[in-house]
Amino acid sequence: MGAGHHHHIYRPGDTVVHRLPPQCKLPAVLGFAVVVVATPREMFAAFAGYALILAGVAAAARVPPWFVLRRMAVELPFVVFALALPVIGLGERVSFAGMSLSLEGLWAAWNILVKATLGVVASILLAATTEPRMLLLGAQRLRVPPLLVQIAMFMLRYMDVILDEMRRMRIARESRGFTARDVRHIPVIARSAGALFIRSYERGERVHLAMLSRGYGGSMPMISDLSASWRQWMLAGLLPVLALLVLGVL
Amino acid sequence: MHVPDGFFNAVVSVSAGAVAAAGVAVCLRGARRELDDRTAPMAGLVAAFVFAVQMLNFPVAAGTSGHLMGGALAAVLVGPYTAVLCVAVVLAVQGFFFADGGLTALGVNITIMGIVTAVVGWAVFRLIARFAGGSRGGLAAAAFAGALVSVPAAALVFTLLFWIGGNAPIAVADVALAMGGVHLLIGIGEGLITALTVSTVLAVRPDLVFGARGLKRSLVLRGADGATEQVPAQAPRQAAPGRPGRFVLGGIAVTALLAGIVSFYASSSPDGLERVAQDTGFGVVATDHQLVGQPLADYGEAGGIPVGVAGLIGVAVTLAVGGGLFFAVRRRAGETRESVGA
Amino acid sequence: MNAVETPAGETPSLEVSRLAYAYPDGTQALYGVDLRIGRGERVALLGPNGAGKTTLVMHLNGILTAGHGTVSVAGLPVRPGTLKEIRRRVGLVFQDPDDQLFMPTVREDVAFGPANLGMRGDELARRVEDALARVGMLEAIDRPPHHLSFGQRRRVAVATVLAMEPEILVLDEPSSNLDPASRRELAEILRSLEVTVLMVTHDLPYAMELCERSLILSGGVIAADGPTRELLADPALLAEHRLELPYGFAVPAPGVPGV
Amino acid sequence: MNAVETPAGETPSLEVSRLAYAYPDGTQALYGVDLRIGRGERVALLGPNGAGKTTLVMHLNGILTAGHGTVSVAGLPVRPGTLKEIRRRVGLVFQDPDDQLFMPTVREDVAFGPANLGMRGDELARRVEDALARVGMLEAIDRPPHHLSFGQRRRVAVATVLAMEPEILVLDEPSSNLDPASRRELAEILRSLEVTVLMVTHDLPYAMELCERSLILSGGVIAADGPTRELLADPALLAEHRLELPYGFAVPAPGVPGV
Ligand SMILES: Nc1ncnc2c1ncn2[C@@H]1O[C@H](COP(=O)(O)OP(=O)(O)OP(=O)(O)O)[C@@H](O)[C@H]1O
Ligand SMILES: Nc1ncnc2c1ncn2[C@@H]1O[C@H](COP(=O)(O)OP(=O)(O)OP(=O)(O)O)[C@@H](O)[C@H]1O
Ligand SMILES: [Mg+2]
Ligand SMILES: [Mg+2]
Repeated sequence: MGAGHHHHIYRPGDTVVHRLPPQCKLPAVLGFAVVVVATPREMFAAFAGYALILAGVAAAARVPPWFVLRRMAVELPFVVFALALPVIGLGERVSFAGMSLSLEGLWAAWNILVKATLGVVASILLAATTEPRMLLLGAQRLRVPPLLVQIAMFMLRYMDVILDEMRRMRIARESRGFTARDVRHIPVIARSAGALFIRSYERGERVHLAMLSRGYGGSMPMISDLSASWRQWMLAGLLPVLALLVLGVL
Repeated sequence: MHVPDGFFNAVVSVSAGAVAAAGVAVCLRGARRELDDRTAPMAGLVAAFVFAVQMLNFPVAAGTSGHLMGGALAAVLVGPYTAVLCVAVVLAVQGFFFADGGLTALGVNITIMGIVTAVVGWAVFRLIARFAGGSRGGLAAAAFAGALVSVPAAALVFTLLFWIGGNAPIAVADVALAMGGVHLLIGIGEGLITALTVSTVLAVRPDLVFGARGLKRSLVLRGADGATEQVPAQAPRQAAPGRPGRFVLGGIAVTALLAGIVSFYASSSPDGLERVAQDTGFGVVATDHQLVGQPLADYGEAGGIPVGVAGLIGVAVTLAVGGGLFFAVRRRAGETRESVGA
Repeated sequence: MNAVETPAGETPSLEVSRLAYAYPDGTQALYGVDLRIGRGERVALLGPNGAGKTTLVMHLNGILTAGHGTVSVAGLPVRPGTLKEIRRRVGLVFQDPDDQLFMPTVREDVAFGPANLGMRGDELARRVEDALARVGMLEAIDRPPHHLSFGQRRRVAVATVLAMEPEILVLDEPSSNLDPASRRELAEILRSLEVTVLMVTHDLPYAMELCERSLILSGGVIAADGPTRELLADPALLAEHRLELPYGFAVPAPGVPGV
Repeated sequence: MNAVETPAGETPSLEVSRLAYAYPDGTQALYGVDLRIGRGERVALLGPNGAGKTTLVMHLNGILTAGHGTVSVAGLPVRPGTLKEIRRRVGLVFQDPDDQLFMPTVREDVAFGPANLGMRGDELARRVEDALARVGMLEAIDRPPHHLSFGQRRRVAVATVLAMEPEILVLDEPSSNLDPASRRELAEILRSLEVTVLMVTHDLPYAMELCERSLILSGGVIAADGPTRELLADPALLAEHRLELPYGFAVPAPGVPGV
């Protein structure tokens, strides 16, 4: 399990949002995303309402806006695409600032941008306030099939192992007089990348065997009590319920 | 090609969600035959590798990002069922932990990048491996071909879904061209990486390549007096390479399910039919301005129920069906695990 | 040459017969190993680099699966159905501590084993603190294990296994990278436990201090088995298996070695 | 207490002054280390687990960058511009062989260093085979290093550094996990080389056998510096730093230790 590197989005903290058990947060975020996606694109006010809800969550979790903004880079390809839509889109055209834009394209761009952005921000807030392994424990609690949880857990672990092995290999290379500067060095890197796969696997395999030999049976022992009180469920449920209210009222 | 929230209309998202849930449930069952306590970490590593491979992202004109997929590689290394699970896990983790790919589009993403690539990649791999023989070169070549074909196939399915319920007013032909073209190129890269990885692993840990299982060696025993004796190795607890036919059949069934659901919706929408008619003449579409896909508008009201509510009901149904499947499988899995006792 | 006989009728703690094993890449490491270790014995496993000691040890709790032959632990044969029980009984300290430690903090890592055995709450916390205190790493309890020095990691690795209180302890070069005082403390811990101990080591004086009986594994087979004192007093035997007493070492008078 | 004076005027091989370092997570490991090692000296670096030995050693070829203070090698200060030259001169054997070996085969791994120095063809092949023969690992030349036993990996790790023929050899516990014969052979190799050697070890007899001078690093500072024989004869000093002579060890008569 992740050797404890917090190189993911997680931002340690101790707020209401952080303390909510993961098994409550996961369905809440999922529910929120569903409501957002199901909202007709004409309902501008509803989207504003959703944004306000998320802003509230961010404030409660003390996640600063710049942090969220920076993590939103994953959305970039879609932003580019969405911006192109009015230009390349078909359908009725309007002219704006000397450009002929597709009306339908504008609508589509707005639709994709606003829903994707709200979805991304919700996921960022979830990931920023929940340690990856806690999310997995939450998923385990939610009765996601254990095999999937286990694969996800090993995957996170291996990402750490690979990073760690990469670091070791880089140090080893450098301490023997090697610095990667130009393309001529690519073959060297490629040769050692071949070894990296096996090496990471075998390291991970040995660790896994060590876990087995300490009684590991496919799921992490729940040392910390992960049970959620009904109040916590209510609190988490606030996110999709508020969103639904917004949708219903507007 | 991670699809964000809101890219496809609710109908496609929900249908693909159902397909993905069914596919994952089928694979959970199938994976029990492929996985033992040794290969679980292998599945994790493959998932990590797929994750890394998918980080090499570049935008594609047709609206999503293009990147390597890793589905075929996963199928060759850990078997097709487990491969689907690996990719599904990667996509879920990307969605939940890294905000990459929409949560409501998870079904679409798993269907395209998991089920399609693994089914196509594995089928092509087996086909060629049978002709090429079990040599290291033959397996690598088969892996290359499988990966090469799997990526454009995924692009094709993406285009199909887009045609049915994409939320963007672009001609399907343009999407097909852009996606197909770029992904053909990506496919070549994917093929090379897959072949290289498979042959590296074959060289040092042949036991780790699912597609090459069944090798056995003999052991030497040495007595106290120095006398030696050859004995056959006890069979390791491993699944046989399995019946690929079954997996492909399962894949085809899931695909048929997809086609069924999707065509049901498509045909229930008059617009969809019209589009079929129009799209058969590609050149016309580019200039045709009133036949713009307005998917959301089309579903703005379904039998008097606002789309939001309709969507919610659809999602609820999907979750119920998918959840039911998961539970059924979990129960079974639990039983067998106990009977094995490990 | 089986010098230390287990009393007839009593099931031995560890019993290995005709064990052969080849790694997946084809390297054969074990060529038919036979051994028997009685309950409560402390035995050293000696032998040159690459002899197959680690490979043998990995069979004792089913991490590697015999290619040929059988392994049994307290009468229970190692096979898929018994693995869980066997791993409860056999505690294995790996040669490389990095293979052993995987949780984000030392505390969680040491708690992992007992928690898998179903322990919770205060009892678990006490177990963890106890084990760490024994190896002198209590003050590192909240640090990440991969941020410790090599020797500190080794000590935590030992603690993870002590915390499980296994009835058979198998240690793969536990004293390497330990400072001399920790090395002695480890010896004291091992002596104070009433468990069967099999310890791989290259440190012959350490073996002599701690174990009455030794096995020499060489070229994948057991080459000698007898009282440590006798084996170490046979320079020809030692030399044949790349073993030798270190510079400045004089075999102490009998009767002294730690009992 | 600087017992072994380097001749005035000659630039020392290694010179460290007021070196302090804290790891990124905030743990401070070095608190102002001063040392000077003359050309051709063989010096042992002793100290308890967690004293900062590895941390210090990692500064000597610029893998870690001094938080405060300076390090210079043969008169050349360690800083970004001189790193390449420094790494040519200082060969570092890591405490964990897994940190050192990364190529797909042993041959490529050992060839890596000399190839970076511009060596090619037959000369390179000879260098590689030579180094491997010295550590007795020639027959493993075409195997993947991560499929070797721990001790075999350690020997290959030493070979990778020997193949570069550095003028200063820094070894972090090179003898751990080696079988006794390999341990002696390593000592012979080190004695046969005309280079400056700094060796971290927990094996006091080994230090005494190989190095006339020793440093004790404890709590991140140099606590003692003098002839090994004198330091090891001071039980109070040793005990203070968790060092002690092993069971059965008797300090041999002077004059004998390997010269
Ligand atoms: N993962 C592996 N794949 C292939 N061969 C291996 C592997 N691990 C070890 N070997 C080989 O098996 C043999 C026995 O290795 P093993 O690790 O058991 O030795 P060992 O007695 O523990 O040695 P050491 O004292 O160096 O730790 C060696 O020849 C080694 O090269
Ligand atoms: N990567 C790291 N991050 C944070 N702290 C570290 C790291 N590595 C070591 N330390 C800490 O720095 C101190 C010195 O560690 P170092 O590895 O230098 O000790 P050492 O003298 O080499 O010990 P050993 O004999 O056990 O190898 C220790 O307290 C250790 O816990
Ligand atoms: Mg070993
Ligand atoms: Mg160290």
